Parts: sequence; C-alpha cells; structure tokens
Amino acid sequence: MIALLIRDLRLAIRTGGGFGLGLAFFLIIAVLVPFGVGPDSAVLGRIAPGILWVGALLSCLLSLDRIFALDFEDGSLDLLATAPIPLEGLVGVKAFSHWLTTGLPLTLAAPVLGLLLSLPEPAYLWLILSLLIGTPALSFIGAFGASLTVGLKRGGLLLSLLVLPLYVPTLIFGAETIRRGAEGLGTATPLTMLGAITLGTLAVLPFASAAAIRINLR
Amino acid sequence: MSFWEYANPKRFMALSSAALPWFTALTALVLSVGLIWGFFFTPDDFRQGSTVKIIYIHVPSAFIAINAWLMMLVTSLVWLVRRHHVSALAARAAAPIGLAMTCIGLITGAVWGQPMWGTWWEWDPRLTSFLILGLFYLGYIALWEAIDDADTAADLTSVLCIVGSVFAVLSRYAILFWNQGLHQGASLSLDKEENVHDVFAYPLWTCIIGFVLLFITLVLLRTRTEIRARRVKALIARERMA
Amino acid sequence: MELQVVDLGVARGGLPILQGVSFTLEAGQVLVLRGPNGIGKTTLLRAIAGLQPALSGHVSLDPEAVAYAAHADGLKSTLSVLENLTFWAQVYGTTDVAPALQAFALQNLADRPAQNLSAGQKRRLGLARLLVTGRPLWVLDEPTVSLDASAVTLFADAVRAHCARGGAALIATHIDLGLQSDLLDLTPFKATAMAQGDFDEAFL
Amino acid sequence: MMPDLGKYAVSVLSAYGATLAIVALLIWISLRRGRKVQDELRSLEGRRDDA
Repeated sequence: MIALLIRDLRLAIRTGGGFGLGLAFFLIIAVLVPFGVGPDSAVLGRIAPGILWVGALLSCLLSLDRIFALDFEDGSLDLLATAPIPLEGLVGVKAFSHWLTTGLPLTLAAPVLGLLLSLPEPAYLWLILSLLIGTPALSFIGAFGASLTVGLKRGGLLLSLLVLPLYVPTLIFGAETIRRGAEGLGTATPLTMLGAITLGTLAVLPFASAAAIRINLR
Repeated sequence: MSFWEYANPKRFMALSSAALPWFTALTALVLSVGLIWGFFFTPDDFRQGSTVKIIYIHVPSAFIAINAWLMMLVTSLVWLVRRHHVSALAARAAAPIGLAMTCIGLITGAVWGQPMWGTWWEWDPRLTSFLILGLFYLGYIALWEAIDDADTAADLTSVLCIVGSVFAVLSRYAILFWNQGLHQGASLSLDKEENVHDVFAYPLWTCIIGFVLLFITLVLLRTRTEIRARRVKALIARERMA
Repeated sequence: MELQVVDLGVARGGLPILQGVSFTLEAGQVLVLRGPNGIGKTTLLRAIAGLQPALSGHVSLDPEAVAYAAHADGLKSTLSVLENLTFWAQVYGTTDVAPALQAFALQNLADRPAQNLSAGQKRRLGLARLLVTGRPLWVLDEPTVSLDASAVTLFADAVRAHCARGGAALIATHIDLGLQSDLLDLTPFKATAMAQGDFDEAFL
Repeated sequence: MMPDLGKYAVSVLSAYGATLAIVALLIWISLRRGRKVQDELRSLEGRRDDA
C-alpha cells in the first residue's frame, strides 16, 4: 500500500496536473473576489472565512475525477482489484494521496491568501486548524463520488453534482469555526463536529467506495 | 404466500394494473375534497390572513418530499439485500416525484414567506435543508440517467441513496447549528397544545392523505413504466444477440 | 494449485451469454480458450479472476493464486519501465524484477518512460508483470496482441518456464503459441434463452 | 363562491397555481412516457410472436 502511495504521489508530481491546478484555482478565487466585492477590508475580512473555505472546496473538486478515472482507463484498476491489496485500502490510499496533493497544499497556502483577504488576526490559527481537519473529509467524500462515476465517459459534471450536497456539512462547520475564531467566540463545538465528520467519513466511506468500484468493474 | 411474491415483476404488473384505477379514483376524490375544503371553506387566520390556505399544499408536499426519500432508502436496501428488480425500479420511479414535491414545497414556502417574512428567500434552516434535499434528488436522478447498464445503475444509485441519507441527516444538524431560523415549528404534532386549530387541521389531514394517495398512484404508474422499459431493453439486447 | 470450474454461467450487460462451462486446470497445464468474437471469453476470464460475479455454478480457486492480464496493460506513461515493474512487484510483495526484465528482453529499455515504448514493447512490459506477481495461475486475455514473432516466442518460453515451475495458465487466444496445451472451444456453451416462468423472466 | 382572499390573493393563488402546474406536468410526463414505452414494448413483443 505504501508502494501505491509512492506511485500516486510520483505520478502527481510528474504529470503536474493535480497539484498546481488546485492551488492556482484557489489563488484565482482569492484574488478575484476583492475585485468583485470591492476593496473595503472590513467587508473582505467578514467574508474571508467563507471565501477561503468555498475556494478550498472548489479547488478540491477540480481534481476529483482524476482519482480513479486514469487508473480505470489504462486498466490499472482491474489489475489492482485482483492484486493482494484490499479494495477498501486502495480507496483509502488514493483518497489520502489526493489529500496530500490538494488538501495539504491548500491548507498551507490558505494563510497567505487570508492576508490578501484581510482575514482578522485571531482567525489564522482556526483557518489552518479547520482546513487541516476538514480537507481530508473533502478528499474521502470526493473519492466516494469518483468511485460512483468511474465507469462514465463524461462523469466530471455529474461528479460535482453528486459531491456538492455531501460537502455541505463540512463546509458549514469549517467556515463556522473560522468565523467564530475571528470574533473571539468559542470554536470547540464546530471544530469537534468537523473532526467527527472527518473521522466518520474516513472510517465508513472507503467501504462504500470499494463497493461502488466493484460494481463498476464488473 | 410470501410477501416477496409481490416483487415478481409479472405479479406486480397484474396486481398494479388491477389496483391502479381504484387508486386513481380515490386520489382524485380525497385530493379534491381536501383542497376544496381547505381553499373555500376554512376561515382566514387572524394573523396570517388568507395565506394560511397555502398550508394545505405546503405541508403535504413537504411531507411527501421527505418520505419519498425514505421510501427510496427502504427500496434501495431491499434491492441490495434481496435483488428484487421491482424494488430498485420503484426507487427510480419515486425520485422525480420527490423532486417535484420538493420544488412545490420550496415554491409555496417562498410565496408564503414573502408576505409573512417580507422576503422571497430566507436562509432559514428548513428552507435550506429542502434546497439540499432537492440537490440530492437531482444527483440521484442524474446518476440513474447516466449509467447504461440497468443493474449497475440500480446498485450505484442504491449506494448513493444510503450514503446520501446519512449526509442529509448530517446536513440537517449542520444547518440548524448554522442558523436558528424563523420558520415556525411543526404544523401538526400529536402534542395538542402546539397543534394548529382543528378548523385547519381536518382539511390539512385530508390533504396529506390525498397527497400520499397521489404519491402511491404515481409510483405505481411510473414503476409499471420502468418495468416495461426494462423489458424493452432486455428484448432489444436479446434480439441483437440472436 | 488447481482451478476447478463447475457448471459456470456468466452474463454480460445483464444477459446470460455462457452457461454450463466446466473444466479443471492442474499445475503444469496450459488451457487455451477458443471461440468466435463476442462469445464471452473476456467475461469468462473476468469471472474466474473474481472481477465479476458468476451467474450460476462456481469457481473453486484461491483468489490469492490468480494473476490477471487483460487487453489494457495498466502502465503509467510517465513512469519508466523499471518503475512500472517495481511498483507491481511491491504490490505483490516480491522484490526481484531482473528475471522478468530478462525474460521479455526489456533490460535495455529499463530506464525509458513507458510513454516512449512501442505497442509491442508495452505489451511485453505488461506480460513481464505476470512474472513479478509470483502467482501460480495466469489468466490471460489475448496476450499476444501487437507482439511480433520473436516476442511471441519469448512469451511462449515464459509460459513454458512458468508451467515447469508448477504454475498453470488459462489463455484466450486465436494464434497457435506452439505450446503443449489443451483446447477448450466455448461455442457449445453459448447460453440459450431463459426458461419461461423464471422469477425475473421479464428482465432477461 | 370565490372566497375573499384579501390582500394576499396573489400569493395564495400563485401558490396553488404553481402547485397545480407542477403536479399536472409530473402526471403528464409520467403518462406520456408510460404510453411511449408501452407502445415500444407492444411492437417488440409483436415482432417476437411473428418470428
């Protein structure tokens, strides 16, 4: 399974795609919003938590269809399904490597973009923390969506439609954590909920995804 | 005879064909009684004026929108566990009805909210939850349409339905947390104190029963269509092979 | 290691295409599947490899014994030949890829990215993967597509060596590999129409 | 016979109107597709009986 992780990361680095694209998209959103909303830093600071979370979510969405589609097209998925790795483990590794190449860089880039959006100072800790805790859920939910649409020729749009409502709870609790942090309120509740959702998706969704992949392969 | 005998497509076709006219007639009767009663023969509310009449479509459609998803969840589980095709096809047949009911709930809610709250759309927890429910229906229907192989489509949509149900409940709590809202509490409950007045309650119950009957009739009708469509597909495939 | 297929029926796209297929395959044997296009060779092989459920009958086999190779080789174009092969070796928990490279004459290409290989070279790399799996039963679907005559000989040698080591191979192919093999023609096993009155008859 | 809906007449009527329209559309779509599929099936079964 470590071999699989290393291979996926190596592929992500060599083909570029995933990495750069998600980050660039995140940057574009953070840069464009002030042009649309106006330069008033008070307004920007108020909406920054939401913008950053929505931006991270959309950047994540961008590379989801690559999680399984490439392996499906070149036949690797068939071969991996007959290999001694359990399919659930395969899904977990794939989602984890997706997180390493999108969620983690997004989390690291977010504070810089927070500066651009004049995010209030006390919020930075919560920004990093909520993204760090929340983005793995985005990758695992996304992997579930990708496993449902893996057999489809043009599954990209459908994938977004399927995943969108599933992202709502994560988005709400993630952005709420930062907003409360920015106003100096208690962040324990949303952060705990966010962590609970992430742990839940980590524990359960690989099984649902593996079932979906098995159905798609037959 | 076991209950599962009804899952035999042939038996289902025969039974539903006999039952459909009765259900159609009963639906027409109950629904027209309920709606006419509600629209023409109930007094205005002292606070909400005549807008209270919207309750006779708003509450039943919302009720169906939620319970249609529950029914899809049950039939999806039945399909996954017992592999009865009729069950999966019934879930497929119910989804567009659920979507339509969600739309009705949202539209009537907006129309009601406009004079009451002074705004067409409010990010109120219930309205927001319904919007999300609508998205779930859309995704579910789109997945059915996108997959060619019927059994694969049935399996995958069932998995989506189950996972979606969990996330729908999660969303509900997340949204409650996010905004406490100005929507009034449940219109009907067994707790007498909170109930709307009897004058409104009787026609409302009639309308709910009417909507349930409408739902059953449409599900029967649409499931019959889905079974036939499935058979057409099978026959074409068999011809191509022969 | 023994593969036993008893009264197997398989379906494609929800329609039964083969029924009543039975055979056994023991260590050291090669079984070649024949039959016209569309008869269901690929479907049968996928069912034996455990990728799709059988409609009827059963396959008695340790799922940990199968190495499956299909039309697609599952190569990553940005990885080199060596990297591709090493990855599969790690997945299957083996380490030595040198014999596999040698058996398919890939030593000189070891550092070349897979995207710069010709179709035949890619196929050879895909087949070399079988050697690093260390699994006794090879289930191969048209393994000789785009191979030239000398590469086919390499492949036949590899299969022969594999059988000599106590392995076995189930191969769907149309060309004569020059191997000591049994033949199974699938044409007589073509599924007939479903019996009337079946529970789900309306759908099949 | 028409009840006096007061100042909310437009709201109430449009809510009922929209509902009736959506339900009618739903029923129409269901019936139309039902008929189409049934015709298709009849012609297919007929062809099978001839053969």
